[in-house]
Amino acid sequence: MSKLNILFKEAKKNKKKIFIGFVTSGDPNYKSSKEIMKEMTKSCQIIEAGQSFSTSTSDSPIIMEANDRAINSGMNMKKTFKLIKEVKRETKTNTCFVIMTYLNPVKIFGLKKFVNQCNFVGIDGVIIVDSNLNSPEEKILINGLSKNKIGYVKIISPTNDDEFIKQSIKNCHDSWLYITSYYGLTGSKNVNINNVKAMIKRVRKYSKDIPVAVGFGVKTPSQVKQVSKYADGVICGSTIVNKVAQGHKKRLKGKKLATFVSSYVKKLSKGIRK
Amino acid sequence: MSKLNILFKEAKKNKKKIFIGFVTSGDPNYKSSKEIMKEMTKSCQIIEAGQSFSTSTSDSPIIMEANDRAINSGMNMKKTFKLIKEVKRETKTNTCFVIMTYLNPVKIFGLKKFVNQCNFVGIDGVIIVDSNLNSPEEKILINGLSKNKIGYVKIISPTNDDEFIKQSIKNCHDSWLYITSYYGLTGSKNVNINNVKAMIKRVRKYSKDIPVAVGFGVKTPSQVKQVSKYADGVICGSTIVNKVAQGHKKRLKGKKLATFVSSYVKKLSKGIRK
Amino acid sequence: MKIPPFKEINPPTKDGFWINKKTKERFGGQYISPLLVPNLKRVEKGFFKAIKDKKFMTELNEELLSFIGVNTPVHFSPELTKLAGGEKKIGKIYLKRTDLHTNHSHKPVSAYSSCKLAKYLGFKKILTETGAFQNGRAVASACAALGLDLDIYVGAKDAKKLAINKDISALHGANIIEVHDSTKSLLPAMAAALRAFQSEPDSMYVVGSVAGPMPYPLLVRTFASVIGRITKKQFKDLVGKDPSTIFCVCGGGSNMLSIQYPYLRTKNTKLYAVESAGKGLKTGKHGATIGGGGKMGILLGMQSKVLLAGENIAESFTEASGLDFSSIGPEVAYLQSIGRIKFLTATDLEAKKTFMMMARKVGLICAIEACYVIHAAIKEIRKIGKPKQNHLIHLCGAGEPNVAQMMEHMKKNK
Amino acid sequence: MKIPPFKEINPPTKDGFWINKKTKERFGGQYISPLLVPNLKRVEKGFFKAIKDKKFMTELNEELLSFIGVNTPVHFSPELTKLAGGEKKIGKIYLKRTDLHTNHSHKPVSAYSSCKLAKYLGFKKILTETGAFQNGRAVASACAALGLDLDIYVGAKDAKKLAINKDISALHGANIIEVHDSTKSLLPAMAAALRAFQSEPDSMYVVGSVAGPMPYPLLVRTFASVIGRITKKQFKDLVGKDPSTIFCVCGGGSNMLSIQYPYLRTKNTKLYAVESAGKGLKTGKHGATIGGGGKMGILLGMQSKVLLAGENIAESFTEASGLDFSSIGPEVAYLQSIGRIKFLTATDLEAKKTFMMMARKVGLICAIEACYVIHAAIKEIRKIGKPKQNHLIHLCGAGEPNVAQMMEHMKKNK
Ligand SMILES: Cc1ncc(COP(=O)(O)O)c(C=O)c1O
Ligand SMILES: Cc1ncc(COP(=O)(O)O)c(C=O)c1O
Repeated sequence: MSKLNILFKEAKKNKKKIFIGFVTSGDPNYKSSKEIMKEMTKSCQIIEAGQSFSTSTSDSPIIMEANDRAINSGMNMKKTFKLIKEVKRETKTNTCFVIMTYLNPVKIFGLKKFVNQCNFVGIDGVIIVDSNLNSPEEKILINGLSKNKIGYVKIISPTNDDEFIKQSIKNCHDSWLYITSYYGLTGSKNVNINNVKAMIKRVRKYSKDIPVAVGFGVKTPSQVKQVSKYADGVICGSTIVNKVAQGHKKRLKGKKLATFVSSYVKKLSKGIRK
Repeated sequence: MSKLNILFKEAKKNKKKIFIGFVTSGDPNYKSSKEIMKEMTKSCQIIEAGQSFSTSTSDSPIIMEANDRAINSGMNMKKTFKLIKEVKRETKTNTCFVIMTYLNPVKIFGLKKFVNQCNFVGIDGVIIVDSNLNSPEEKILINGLSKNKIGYVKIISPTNDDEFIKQSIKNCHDSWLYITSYYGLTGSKNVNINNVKAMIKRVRKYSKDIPVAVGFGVKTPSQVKQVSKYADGVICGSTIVNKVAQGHKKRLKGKKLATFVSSYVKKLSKGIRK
Repeated sequence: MKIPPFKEINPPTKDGFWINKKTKERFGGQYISPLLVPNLKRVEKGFFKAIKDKKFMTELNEELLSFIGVNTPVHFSPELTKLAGGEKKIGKIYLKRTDLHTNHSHKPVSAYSSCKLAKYLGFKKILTETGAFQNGRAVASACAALGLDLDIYVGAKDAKKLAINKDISALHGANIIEVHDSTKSLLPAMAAALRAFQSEPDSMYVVGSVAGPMPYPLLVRTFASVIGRITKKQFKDLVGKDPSTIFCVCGGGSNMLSIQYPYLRTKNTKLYAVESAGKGLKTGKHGATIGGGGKMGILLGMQSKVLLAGENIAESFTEASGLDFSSIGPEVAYLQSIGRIKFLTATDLEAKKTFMMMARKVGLICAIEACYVIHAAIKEIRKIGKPKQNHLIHLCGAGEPNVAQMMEHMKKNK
Repeated sequence: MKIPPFKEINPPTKDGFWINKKTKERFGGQYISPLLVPNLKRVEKGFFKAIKDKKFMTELNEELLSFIGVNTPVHFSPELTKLAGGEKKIGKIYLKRTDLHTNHSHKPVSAYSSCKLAKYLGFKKILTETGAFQNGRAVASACAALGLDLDIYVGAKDAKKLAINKDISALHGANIIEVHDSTKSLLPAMAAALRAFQSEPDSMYVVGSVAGPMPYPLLVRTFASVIGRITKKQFKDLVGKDPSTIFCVCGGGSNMLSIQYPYLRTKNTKLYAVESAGKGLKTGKHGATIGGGGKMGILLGMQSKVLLAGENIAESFTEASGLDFSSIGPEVAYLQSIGRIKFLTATDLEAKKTFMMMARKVGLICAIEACYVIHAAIKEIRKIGKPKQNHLIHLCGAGEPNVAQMMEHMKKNK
């Protein structure tokens, strides 16, 4: 069983929900980003570290700007592995790390090398936004990752048909199914609870036990709470990245920026325990 | 017999040549132009008064500019008649007056009214640059003018064929045939004596006695002299108009401008008597 | 596609006049200095020789089809039909898409043909005039293609205006000469070109419209009529009969005769011309020779209707530089005088509104000149108000040169 | 004139890949967020339904012939033939005159067809991206004609450049949205349009080239191939056989496939693509995906050859804004990889010199994009150096948008 499997299983047993925080890796730069993630380990059970891609086709303007900051500061896949490795070593945290990215950076890094590095660094899961369910790349990744007990997350959204959902559940391995709460871009609207309920119902037709986590538009502790009533996990993304941007604009750096961001993340995460 | 007929006949008998000075009527304005013409009567046996047309199709830039000055000062056909009438009255001169213009101003003034005015003012001849040899307007003018013993001048140039020359001689009435010394615009080159000789020879094939006067490019007393060896009359135009422009640029006005111009005209006219 | 051959169906007299038998008015002729007579004779003789020369005409027609692309579409316009009141009320409106030519107007047809004639006759250089460089550009392109030198005469005031077609003329290698006489606009530029023609025996003058001394009005409309000859065939193929009406804009009259000429003897086809009423006929600031009460006059070697200012030619005012001309071609003036062509007007503002309508509702960027005719045509078609009619509007040019002026209009009218 | 029907002769796999059997490289696919999957499915299903719908296709073809004017000439170019060495040495060079379309390039064909499809499928609004507003203008014109709303995404850097086609897009009523991400140029604008597609279920995305996720590469080349289908017939009619070579410029590949697609299985016709070598391949400042050593990558929903900068997409550099793209369409990349299409390059300077040559010697103002292909074609044709060949060059656009840049070049090189 993967670490993510165990995490969700334990939570279920204890009727608890998982808080997942997304942050762009290397935003605004390597050093500050490392401090931010280190602080975030204190309130997130899972950290999604976004590895930027300049031509991303699915991010909100907030995350697009974070991508630009990270890329301009020289971030790349290799450095993201290094960063997470250092965070893990320096915090000795139990928090799971998931890399969220696009297929091009992975492909250019090398599919196999990517899997190996994940294994070596101790990455717990991978989300590749634009990986096609039927593509050969997807097969290679699923194979490689599950051999190493690393989770592979798939995203579904309200307009996807049942066929797509079924296939996504199939491609999901040792992790959770990522449900977007609405049709649109990350962070562009507020979470849609009706959608969430309906989506989970649809998922449950095909799988009784796959963990589901919900993201897109979850921006306040009370929204976190609301979502956590139905989902196994709650994902906050743009709202955290926005906080990084705010701190960056105030010229906060390193530890100070990290505290600024993580105190906000902590508030969000408390929604789950209320 | 017209006054022009008599002038050329007498000159021939006395083996003398006629000096013809062209000046734009109303250039730079009515008053100064009147003074210029008054002074010019002292050295010109014939004054060609150019009535401006804004869209003239055959004048050199020098005369185009004079046209603009005259039109902008408010000159028109009616005022030209008045101007010449006043010059004649105030100088009691023997000099002949010829109006040179384009067909549009004459047509708009009225062909018949034009003939009547010429008669009333005592105009001795008319040149209409763009009057077509075969046009009904030409017929009306020839008829009207010759009834009143007013001369009608036609222009020919080196590239016209014999048919055209024959017809031009026919349409010439009580006046002279105007030979351009070269193919081009007034004042744009220097007189071409070989052309002059050849042209006169061609004319003589069809008429033993029609007076011929030569213009285009006659700019110095010695050129006047040269041309006068072959032609019955010599026409200076652009070079005189250029003098008006020079005086005007020096801000000379009225009598002063007139003296400036006419002392130059006098020099030119002496070429004929040398 | 073969270009239907030319047939002379409205010949002038031997002396080059179209004569209104009732009023005795004579239109056309050759009112020029004797120095120009041989040049014009050379062009006239050459022209009549060329149009009888099978090899010349075959080559010319092939090049018009390929290089200029004269086989442009005639098509039904659902949008304009709807705008005019719908098919049940007014029949159908069709467009002839002359905007799709190389150089984007009707001018290239006569420009290329005239330059081809010049080459055929052994001339080495072309002289022409232009107002807004529509004709300048068309002739420049033809001269580049045919290897002829070119002097373009343009009024100094016009030359100062920013104009994409001016730059394009320069890119084609044309020599641009500014004219500082008189109003420094199109009329003195035409006069200057004619004067240059008188000085340069190895150059041929090319006129931008159906104006000037004979043989030019005849030559230009004969060459330009390729457009109408093709249109007549296209329209018959498409609709099954000739159009009920044909609407064209009229500056000098070349785009009008280019399409209307082959219909002059087509009894059931009513012909319309639209002039620019500028800021309004009553303001005196317009370019409407007929609509503004032009009189018979003689200018630029021809006798025709003219807007006069005393004994001189009046300045015309319109925001459509292609219509900024104080006279009209003699054959057009004749056809108007005998009642064959009915004249209408549209103001500058109406044309600009029509430009926006065409951009927004039809998806076309039309030459502003064409917008006068579209506006007036829709108004007149509504007035006719009969079903089963087939109306044809000549979309005589594309609107790239008008973009700056229209952006200003759009900003002002937000 | 009837448009020859479309035949699928280079189908991708069911999953939307063109696969090189030797190298196992896969081109195309649909690499997009799951949120986009239903939108693309709707377009894909609709597209296959539409191209089998006789009424839709008949109407579309009629409108392409009339509104866009796709029946443009193919003609012999004596000047280029001479320049390349003369008929005895190299055979004959022909031009396909796509510059004569409404909106003056090949883009309007697929733009209009795509918008027509959108309307057929019940979409109310179009989303598209543009670099230099060639595609923006083409889509804006189509949307105006079809009554659809339009958002055009353009990089903030590109939007600042003066561009007549930008103004024309605005005149057509398009809503222009500036994109401030990344390089603020075409790539992020495409990504932004794709993202908007993900947010607006009632809008349809229209791509400006044969790129993007499936079905776009297929859809665009199928629609665009109207140009080649007509050309194939025209060329046979004119010359009696298929061309020996066809030369096209390649930014994304739409003008290339538009004409070369119907020849993919024509054994005796060699196909060439010309990329922009910018300031020179060695300088790194270029837009040559193949010539500059592009690698397989995944971007904008497709797998294809890409110029990479680490794990990201490299910026391309060229003075031809239509070629400023760091990738090429997947089908084009596939055809290159199997050796069906040979790639060449020309530098910006060579293109500008060719622009001047075309203006001066041929009389045409060509899109700067077309000048790369003309330069490289003449060089290659000289190299081939065989008589009795019939070479075809795709003149894919008119050069009005390049006039300002060329005037500067002319002044500098006086
Ligand atoms: C597009 C267009 N239409 C019309 C005209 C007016 O000329 P004409 O009346 O000779 O057709 C011009 C002149 O430049 C023009 O460019
Ligand atoms: C005239 C012209 N040619 C070529 C291109 C390049 O596009 P593609 O390679 O898709 O034909 C463009 C793009 O804007 C263009 O405008």
